[in-house]
Amino acid sequence: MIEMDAKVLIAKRVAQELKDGDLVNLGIGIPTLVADYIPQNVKVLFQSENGIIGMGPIPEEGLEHPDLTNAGANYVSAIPGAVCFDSAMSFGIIRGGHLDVTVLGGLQIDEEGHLANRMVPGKIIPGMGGAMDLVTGAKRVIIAMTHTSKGEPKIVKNCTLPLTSIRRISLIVTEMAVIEPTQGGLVLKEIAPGLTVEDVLKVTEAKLKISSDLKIMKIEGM
Amino acid sequence: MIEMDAKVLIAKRVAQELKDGDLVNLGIGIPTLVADYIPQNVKVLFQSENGIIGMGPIPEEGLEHPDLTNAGANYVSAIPGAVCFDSAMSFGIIRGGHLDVTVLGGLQIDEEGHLANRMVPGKIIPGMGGAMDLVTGAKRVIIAMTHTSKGEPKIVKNCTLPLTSIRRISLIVTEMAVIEPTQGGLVLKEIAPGLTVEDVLKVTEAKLKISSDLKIMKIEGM
Amino acid sequence: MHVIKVEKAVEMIPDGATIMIGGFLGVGTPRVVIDEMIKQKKFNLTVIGNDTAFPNSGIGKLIVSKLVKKIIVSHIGTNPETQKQMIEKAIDVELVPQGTLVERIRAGGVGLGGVLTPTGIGTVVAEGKQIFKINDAEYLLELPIKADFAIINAKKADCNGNLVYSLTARNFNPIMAMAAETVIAEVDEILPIGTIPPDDIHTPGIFVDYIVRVR
Amino acid sequence: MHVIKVEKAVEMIPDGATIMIGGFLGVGTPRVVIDEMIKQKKFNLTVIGNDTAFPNSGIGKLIVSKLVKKIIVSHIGTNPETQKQMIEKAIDVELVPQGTLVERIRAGGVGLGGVLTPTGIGTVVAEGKQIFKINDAEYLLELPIKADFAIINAKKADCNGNLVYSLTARNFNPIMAMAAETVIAEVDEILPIGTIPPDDIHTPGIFVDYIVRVR
Repeated sequence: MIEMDAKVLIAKRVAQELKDGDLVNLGIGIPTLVADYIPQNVKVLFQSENGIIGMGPIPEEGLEHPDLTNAGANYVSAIPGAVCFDSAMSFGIIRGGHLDVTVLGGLQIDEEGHLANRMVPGKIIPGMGGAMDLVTGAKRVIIAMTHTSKGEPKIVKNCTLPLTSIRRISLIVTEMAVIEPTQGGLVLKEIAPGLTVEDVLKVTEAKLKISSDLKIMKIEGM
Repeated sequence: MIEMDAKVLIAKRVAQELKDGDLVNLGIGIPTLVADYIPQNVKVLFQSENGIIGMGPIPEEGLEHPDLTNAGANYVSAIPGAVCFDSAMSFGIIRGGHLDVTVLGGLQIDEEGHLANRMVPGKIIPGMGGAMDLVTGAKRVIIAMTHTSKGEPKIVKNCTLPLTSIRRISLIVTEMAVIEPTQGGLVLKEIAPGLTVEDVLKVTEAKLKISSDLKIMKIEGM
Repeated sequence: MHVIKVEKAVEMIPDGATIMIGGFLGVGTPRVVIDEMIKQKKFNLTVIGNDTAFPNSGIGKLIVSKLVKKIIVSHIGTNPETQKQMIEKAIDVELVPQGTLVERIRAGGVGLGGVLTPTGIGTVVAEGKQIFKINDAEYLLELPIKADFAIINAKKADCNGNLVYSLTARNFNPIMAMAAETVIAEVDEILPIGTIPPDDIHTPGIFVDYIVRVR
Repeated sequence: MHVIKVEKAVEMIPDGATIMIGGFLGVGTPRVVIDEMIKQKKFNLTVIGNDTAFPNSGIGKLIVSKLVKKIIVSHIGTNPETQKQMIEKAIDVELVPQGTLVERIRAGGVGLGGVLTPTGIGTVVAEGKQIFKINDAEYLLELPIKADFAIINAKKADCNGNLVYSLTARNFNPIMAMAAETVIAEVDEILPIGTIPPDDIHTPGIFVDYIVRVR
């Protein structure tokens, strides 16, 4: 088996979840990488909450526009047919259920599929930005994150960090597993090539149900 | 004294209330006539609730545009610098207090300065359209109407017709009088040339206080 | 977004559907789709719009054709036929102040549970509604409106479905585009992608499901 | 609308003013006005904006200059200086979800008494707020925000003060333009009246009190 950077593996697997025609919002960090691995036969539109649909890749040097950035204030390009709008429209799209998929990072997810993606209380709380609206409003919420942080499980019984929303997220993709939160709990649907179910359970605090149809993640290049 | 059409007299007197730079919405009927009598040194902008600021007069024949109408679906023109917008913005302007003056017709006004400008209950109620928002939100609400209807007073103790708003309107202009509703009641501020206070009181059901500074309406051409 | 013939577009609409229709006294109302709805006799419609225009224009034509069982509008004053059917109890009329109507539709589209408005306090509009006192001012709670279909009119589209409206024909159209399950836009022309600058587009194409070109 | 030198514009702002400032991480923030505010040392400001950008850009510069006593923003994650002042209790930070923040500002501008949003239900954001159950869904009542000044950035204006924004620099600017007593717009150019078509204008000039041209 070829070794692959955990972040790339996660991004590649998340990219498989996107459907032709989807409107997609990618969060900062691992989610941003997803754009590089969209299957060739799938055309999606990227929305950024600072006010654009049709966001394109980082522009060539010299072609940056000071008024054309993503939600991280990095220069982006606009594909033909792109549209810009104000923040009320942008969050109208998000909260109103018009965004097909949001891919976000996560710090913790509990057994009920609730996400916490803000900083540790008592330390700095940098604020929720647009994450609460994204998790509340998007049709599908996919969390792309490493399975553990410094060896500590991030998929836990109860979040110790403040929740981003009480909406149950749709899917968790880590470098070890694909897990679907359901009304009955977290269901382990796929494990990464070369891993056993035991390997996953060992670093997961939350109870996982093993899908009767458990699969090995299919990742190109592995 | 030269005789003057009651509607023209009302329109001319209302026009004197408009200040340079005002954003003004004119209702259907007598209010529409006001546009013809704006003093030369006063520049106002006309808003129409169907989505325009900078509405101009009826266009010359052949210059009508099917997509450029007023709130009565009549063809209008647009002055240079006009701007068009959707109905949410249009009523945001109105309800949000950004409209300096609305001039509306009226069916009844009570002693507290409440307006009723909708149809008789039990008969047809054609609906409030934008009137409730205009009366609630405009900085100044001026009612331009004939003093009586078929000899019956329209300025009454209590409205028998449904109220448009519980907001006290700013000024009443009729062909007989200018009346200002105040917290202390309706104050007769001006009477038309040739009339006595008695003439006005006779056809006014509501109690009127006579202003200590009562004036004769100054109307060009009279 | 799919470009579609008007016949096919209207075939998707079932009898009894709830439909938002753009326009202000017929200006900015999708005329060709309306005529096809009459041709195909779509019955028992609930229509949400600013008004019922005139008997021979806009939503008024649907009323005259007796296809509408309920309307939610700000006034019916320009259409005697609507008034007649209301008196005969052939049509159910819900009157909503215009500014409230557009905010309720917007709330439906942008995922708000309602808005508080001062408009209607102390009037018949307040009957049966929750009243809130905030900083000494009173407000009515007005609830969102959504629909199965929005039938809107725009001047032009690009091949992504991005829309541009014309002058006062814009009115309710962009707001309704956000608030319905399926959005059908009637447009004069469809331009190549990239020919409408991103800053000039009024309605992002992601809201538009079908486009009917009528020129 | 008056065209005004940046020095005069900033002189109008008193210490302790409540100010909305457009922009998203500094993009679309009026830079020249911000620099002048620092030069004139406007103290004890309450600033409403999406974020505090970076220490060397946008609202961040006001923070670094210790001119701000309170901020209402959706996050401060990109500015360590804001975080430092928050820990030292030198600045009061109210964090609001971004979509809620923009709706609260819009509500202030368009005369709504508040909006109901699902965002924040079941989280710290809900603390101390009224919760409404409508059709089995829960919503928070969020109240309007207004300000003494809105300082916004646009690409171009015409001589009526009509504004056009550029790409993602639009963000909060058009919404804030509606919600403040006095609106100061920093623009690159001022064009003759009539050269911007009515359908291409984003903010009607009636909202704009002063324009500072910076090019």
